[in-house]
Amino acid sequence: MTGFILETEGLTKQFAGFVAVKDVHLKVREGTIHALIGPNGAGKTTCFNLITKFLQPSAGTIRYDGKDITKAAPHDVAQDGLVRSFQISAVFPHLTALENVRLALQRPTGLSFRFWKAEHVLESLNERARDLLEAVGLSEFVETPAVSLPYGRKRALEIATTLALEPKVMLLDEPMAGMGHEDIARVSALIRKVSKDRTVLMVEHNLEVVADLSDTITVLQRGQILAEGTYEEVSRNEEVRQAYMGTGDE
Amino acid sequence: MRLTKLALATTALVGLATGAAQAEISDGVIKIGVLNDRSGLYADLSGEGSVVAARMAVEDFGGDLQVEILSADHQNKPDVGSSIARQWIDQDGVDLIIDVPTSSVALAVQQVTSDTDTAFISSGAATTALTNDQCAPTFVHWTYDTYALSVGTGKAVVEQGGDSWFFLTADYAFGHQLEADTKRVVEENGGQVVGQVRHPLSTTDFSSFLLQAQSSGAKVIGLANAGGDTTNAIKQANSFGIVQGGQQLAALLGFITDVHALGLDVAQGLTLTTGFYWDRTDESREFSERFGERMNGQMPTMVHAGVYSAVAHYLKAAAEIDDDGGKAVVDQMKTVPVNDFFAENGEIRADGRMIHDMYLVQVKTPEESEKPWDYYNILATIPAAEAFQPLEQSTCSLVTN
Amino acid sequence: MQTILGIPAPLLFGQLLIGLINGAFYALLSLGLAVIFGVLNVINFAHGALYMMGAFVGWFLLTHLGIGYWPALVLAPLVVGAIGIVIERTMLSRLYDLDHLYGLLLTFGLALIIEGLFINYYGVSGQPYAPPQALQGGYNLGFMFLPAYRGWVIVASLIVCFGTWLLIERTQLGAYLRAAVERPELVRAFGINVPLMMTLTYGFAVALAGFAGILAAPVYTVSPIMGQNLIIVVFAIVVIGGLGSILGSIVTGLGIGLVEGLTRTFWPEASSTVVFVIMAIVLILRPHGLFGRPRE
Amino acid sequence: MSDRPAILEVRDLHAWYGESHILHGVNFAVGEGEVVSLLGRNGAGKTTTLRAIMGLVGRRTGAIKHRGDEIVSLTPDRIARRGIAYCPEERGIFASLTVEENLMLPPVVQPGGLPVEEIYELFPNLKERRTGASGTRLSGGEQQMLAIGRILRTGAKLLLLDEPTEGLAPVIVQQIGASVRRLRDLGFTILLVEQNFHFAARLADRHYVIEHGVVVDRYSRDDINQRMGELNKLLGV
Amino acid sequence: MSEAVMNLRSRGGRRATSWILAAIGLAIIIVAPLIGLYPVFLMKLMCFALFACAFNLMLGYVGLLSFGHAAFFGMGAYVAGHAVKVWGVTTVLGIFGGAVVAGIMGLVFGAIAIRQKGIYFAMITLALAQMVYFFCLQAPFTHGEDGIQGIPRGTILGLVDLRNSLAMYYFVAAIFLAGFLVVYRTIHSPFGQTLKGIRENEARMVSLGYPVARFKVLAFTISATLTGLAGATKAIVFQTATLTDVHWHMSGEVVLMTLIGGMGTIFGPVVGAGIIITLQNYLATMGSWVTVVMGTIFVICVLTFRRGVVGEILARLK
Repeated sequence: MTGFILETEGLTKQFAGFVAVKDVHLKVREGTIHALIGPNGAGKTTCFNLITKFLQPSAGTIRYDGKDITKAAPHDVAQDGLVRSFQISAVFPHLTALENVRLALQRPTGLSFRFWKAEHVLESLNERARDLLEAVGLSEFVETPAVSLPYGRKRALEIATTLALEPKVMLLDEPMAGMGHEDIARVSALIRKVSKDRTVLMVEHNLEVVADLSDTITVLQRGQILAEGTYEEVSRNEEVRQAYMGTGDE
Repeated sequence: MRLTKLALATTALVGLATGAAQAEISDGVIKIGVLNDRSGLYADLSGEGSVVAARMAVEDFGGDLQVEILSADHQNKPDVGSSIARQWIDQDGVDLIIDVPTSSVALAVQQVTSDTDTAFISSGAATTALTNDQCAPTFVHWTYDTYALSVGTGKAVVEQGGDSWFFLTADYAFGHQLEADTKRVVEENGGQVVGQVRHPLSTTDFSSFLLQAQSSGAKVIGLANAGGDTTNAIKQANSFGIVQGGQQLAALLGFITDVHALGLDVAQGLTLTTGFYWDRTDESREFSERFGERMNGQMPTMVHAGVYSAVAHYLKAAAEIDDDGGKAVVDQMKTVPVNDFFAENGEIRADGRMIHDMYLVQVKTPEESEKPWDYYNILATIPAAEAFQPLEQSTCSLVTN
Repeated sequence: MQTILGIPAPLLFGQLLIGLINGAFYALLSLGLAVIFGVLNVINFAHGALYMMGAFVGWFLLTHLGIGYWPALVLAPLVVGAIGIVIERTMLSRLYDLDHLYGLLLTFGLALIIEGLFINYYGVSGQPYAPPQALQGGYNLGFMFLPAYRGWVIVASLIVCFGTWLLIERTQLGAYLRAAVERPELVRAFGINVPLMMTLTYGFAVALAGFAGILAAPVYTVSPIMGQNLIIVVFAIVVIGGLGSILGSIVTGLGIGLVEGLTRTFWPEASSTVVFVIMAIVLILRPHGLFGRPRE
Repeated sequence: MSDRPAILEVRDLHAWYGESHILHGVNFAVGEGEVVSLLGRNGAGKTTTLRAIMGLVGRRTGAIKHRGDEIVSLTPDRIARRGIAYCPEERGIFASLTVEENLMLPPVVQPGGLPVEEIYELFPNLKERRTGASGTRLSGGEQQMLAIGRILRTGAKLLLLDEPTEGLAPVIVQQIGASVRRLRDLGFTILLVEQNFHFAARLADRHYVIEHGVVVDRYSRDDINQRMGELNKLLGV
Repeated sequence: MSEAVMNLRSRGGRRATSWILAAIGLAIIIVAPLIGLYPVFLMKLMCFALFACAFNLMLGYVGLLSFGHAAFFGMGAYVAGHAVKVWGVTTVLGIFGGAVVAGIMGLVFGAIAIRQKGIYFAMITLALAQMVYFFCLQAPFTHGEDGIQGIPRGTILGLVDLRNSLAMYYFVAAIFLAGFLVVYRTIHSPFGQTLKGIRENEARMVSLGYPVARFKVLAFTISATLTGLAGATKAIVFQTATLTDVHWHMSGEVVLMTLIGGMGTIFGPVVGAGIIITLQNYLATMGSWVTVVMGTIFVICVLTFRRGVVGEILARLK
């Protein structure tokens, strides 16, 4: 039995006039795939932004890997191995796939502040970058600018970039959003593959994917946790069925 | 920057046919650059009027010299002024730079002209530094300076009982110098200075400065500024009821154009020191009327008159020695006294100061004024020897060595 | 003489009053800037130049057409507003889809053109413009002599600022404006001609600048550079107040005028710098300004 | 096609946001007094379709006929003036306006809009909150009611509703459903974008499924039950 | 703003073209004064070209428009002028000092303004620069309206007399080339790669663990230092340092140079500076019409010519 790598306690975020996330106690077990689901506007992305420190919580604490990161800066938690993706694909559009991945590889090298060094010192990272691209099936796109990749490939590139940082926890915000069946299958397989020795927390709408991949599911509604458990447990929950599938009326 | 090359054909080119024996004058032409403020707060007192005056001097000279006149706007910025001067000298072969109001610009130009052996005669600048620490063998200071102004106005006002002063000073070389000189005169004559405030060049709102002057309780508010700054300060002082409140304004440097701009209603009673008044003698009237014909009836300021006088004197000297080297011509100018409508028995001293009589004048009331531009009553003539800093006090290296 | 912290009381009160007068101009100008920024997302660098034009229109009306101050007080803003409308229609409106910085650059270029043209024709020394007959003279307030015209400046500017605030906060038209600031698209989808509204807003806001200009004409001399340095102070005020905040711009404008007055009494050398120092401090403590909402 | 005269007819509609081509030839029609829903997954182009009808996309081509007139080249305000009202996905409540100001904001474009009292009757919650400060202080459900309520005043007869149930509690969803049905009874024509398929299924007369920017299928109310499995797959539920 | 910038970037043959252009440029720099061009004009041009290149580092490569670069330019000039004239330090040291002080100011301004974006950043830098302007108006060492005048040109290590304008010219050329190379290297370095990442997708860079603000501040500091270098050199060339150098018109001028030349291109700012300085020189006879012409160019550039000369050429070549 492994411990919890990521925990939130009483996590709350208030925006002018309304509460987006309310008193959320989330526990993510190390080495699992944990999905966060719920209808649009339930606060999933806000949760993500809070955990990765892109937003400052109004109340509550966040613990990651035994440390309190409630007050940490977003780049610090990323350096500690808590790395996120974004809902809209987060590539560097006018850089090639290789350069995209290399930007992530470059960060831990400490080269990034060296404005007096020539660019080609980065070429030593190319091999590792190619490996990563291969791992996500992008070998043939190494020199392609990210902007001209098809949508699904962009998501794959994003995952390769994230993987380059060797994260302990990957937070994926709707990795399947806007994908066709074919892409979904590929990215699902990819997520399964990369989750081997790390933790994944993801927000996803596609319940099939969620059912297929996740060990634990947390259902959010209106900023609060509605239910938590395995897919079977959660899908049996009547409240969840109502909230998620909708009941119509009467 | 405005470099107006005047076509020579009709006016400035004199004696085309006789230009044969001018081996000593570089490229055969004497080029005079009129460098002054053509768009700013000193544009009225120098500006186009100085160009007109220089042109008249060239026409009147009539000798067998080829003369070309250039003009430019230095915008009262030292960097602009010095780079125009440099370019004129390096590229256009200018032999004489004339006028240059705004002391800071004149000092910058002085650096350039003394490095390049170019003659420089200032009519518009006021600071005495030009003939002291910063003096140069190529330089003549023609019309007035802060010393002369302070002797005239400072002394007269203290003698009338204005024995406590507060200065409103333009925050650059000229203002500082004028303030210091006047302070000395005031104190020598038994008055005291209770304070001063510095304002930036081209200030639009003097209200807070005037308020400080008012609360200082000084009897006299000395305006150590010039041109548009002076008229603005006087106008606003009027609206804040300062004179009605019992304080007296002393414009340390006032030009006839300032009085014209203010109108006699506001300006009446002001005491000024000037090097020239158009309505003083027949000669000055004759010049001024010719000047006025070309300037929509405007009468010349002392700067304009000085430019005419200086250019005429320069051309005479250059023709005499047939040379246009800066030091050579200035040396020649120093040997001959200046005698024209502007100066009687004027003399250019070793330090470059042209000394001549100055006049203490008072602005007429509207009732006293009988014709256009009839603005001054001459109260006293300050003899040349008293008006200017004695040569023995000069710190100019040309004198001390 | 009574003193406060070693400063004669009349001087202190006098400086504060003068500060308030300056603040009245700041408020009028920063209000216009805030409105333009709110609705068009443009930082109007030409605001200072248009303020100057307001003064010049007044001067021009007087010297060339013999039209006096009171009609000019209405005509000058109208003329400047019309010029603003032309600027918006022909140039600014073509930049809305681009980065907002282009609006700043365009209006910067316009400011150069306008100021350059006026300097060319009128020089920088300034033209005199006398206060109207009814407002000549002044009142002795005991601590200082207040020229009647300057008193009127405060009153007129407060009336216009308050009126604008009412218009924006309390009318249906104002509701359209406020809504358009938040979601211009949706407001347009409700059937409101938002581009027209933007044009009129720009026209109105620069008319405010024109009004400030004609109001300033008798106080300062009418000079092509009168708006040049003022505009940057007003920028700082808008940043301090919070970009786009109507009330913030008015209050901050008046407040900064007073602070400048105070500084002029106690540390005159710092009086032109103080507004920028305040801006830096505000930015460090409250990046979105005193009255602004945090931007997401 | 329904037997009723078409109030809105969309033919080969293409739409772009900047460089990205979102709609690739959408075809459908809405009859007078009908409730029609557009279904599809996230990013399929449902919202873009509504926005394209309102003229709120970067560029569009094709034909959009409203009561027989071509409106594809009109600006959004002209389109709205013809009596088409739009209720956006995030509800579009204005934070700087009070509840009442929000409600009164959209100008009346045609006679025959609902009087304010009737709107309050439809959404009683709003009446209680109308004097409250900012419109964004309302709960999600109240905001949705306000968003729908305010376009009823304008006299527009064709309502475009984008995901009115998004993020709302079941009980509120029921309330909204009842209101939409009332609106249909009052003679409004409604084009509805929904993710909550069950909600849409009970309200709409017909459904169109959009995928990758084209309409891929069409269901009548009666088809729904038989073809549920197929539909589930299409929607990826 | 960055859209146009990004379109200009292409790979491959660009590097070779750059080398050829660089060689031509170097040849022009060496020959120019020998074929009778006015050295003072050329020196002015190079000072402003360096200024524009430094400025472009922020606008073109970080995507932040600073409207306050005159503060660094002017302060570089004042510090160098004061050090050389009053303290009597050597010319090289004076110029170095000017650059360092400007760099430190850049660090401070950066720390205050860098978290803001777009217009906010522009306005704040403008206001901060205006604060510096007023400081320079008041501070005794700048001599207010008078400026620092008569700065001696001095010598290089006592060997080369810089009063000789040809010697001064090659000295300025060396500084310009050095500055230009620093800009070039910065852009094409791991740091430059990081800046590109930030410009393309800032949030993603944060999520990759980059302390984005620190990178921007460093870029701002480099830009300010080089700007100070340009200002200091200008002060030595013209032997004056005045308020013109810190006035916001100067900030506007450098924006215009970069815009007309092509922001986000290596040579754009140089070309832009060349165009503007030449234009100012030839239009000098037109008095204050110069301002009008500058403004008109500004408006035309913004409305129709946003890629600038070099940007336009590159786009055509593609």
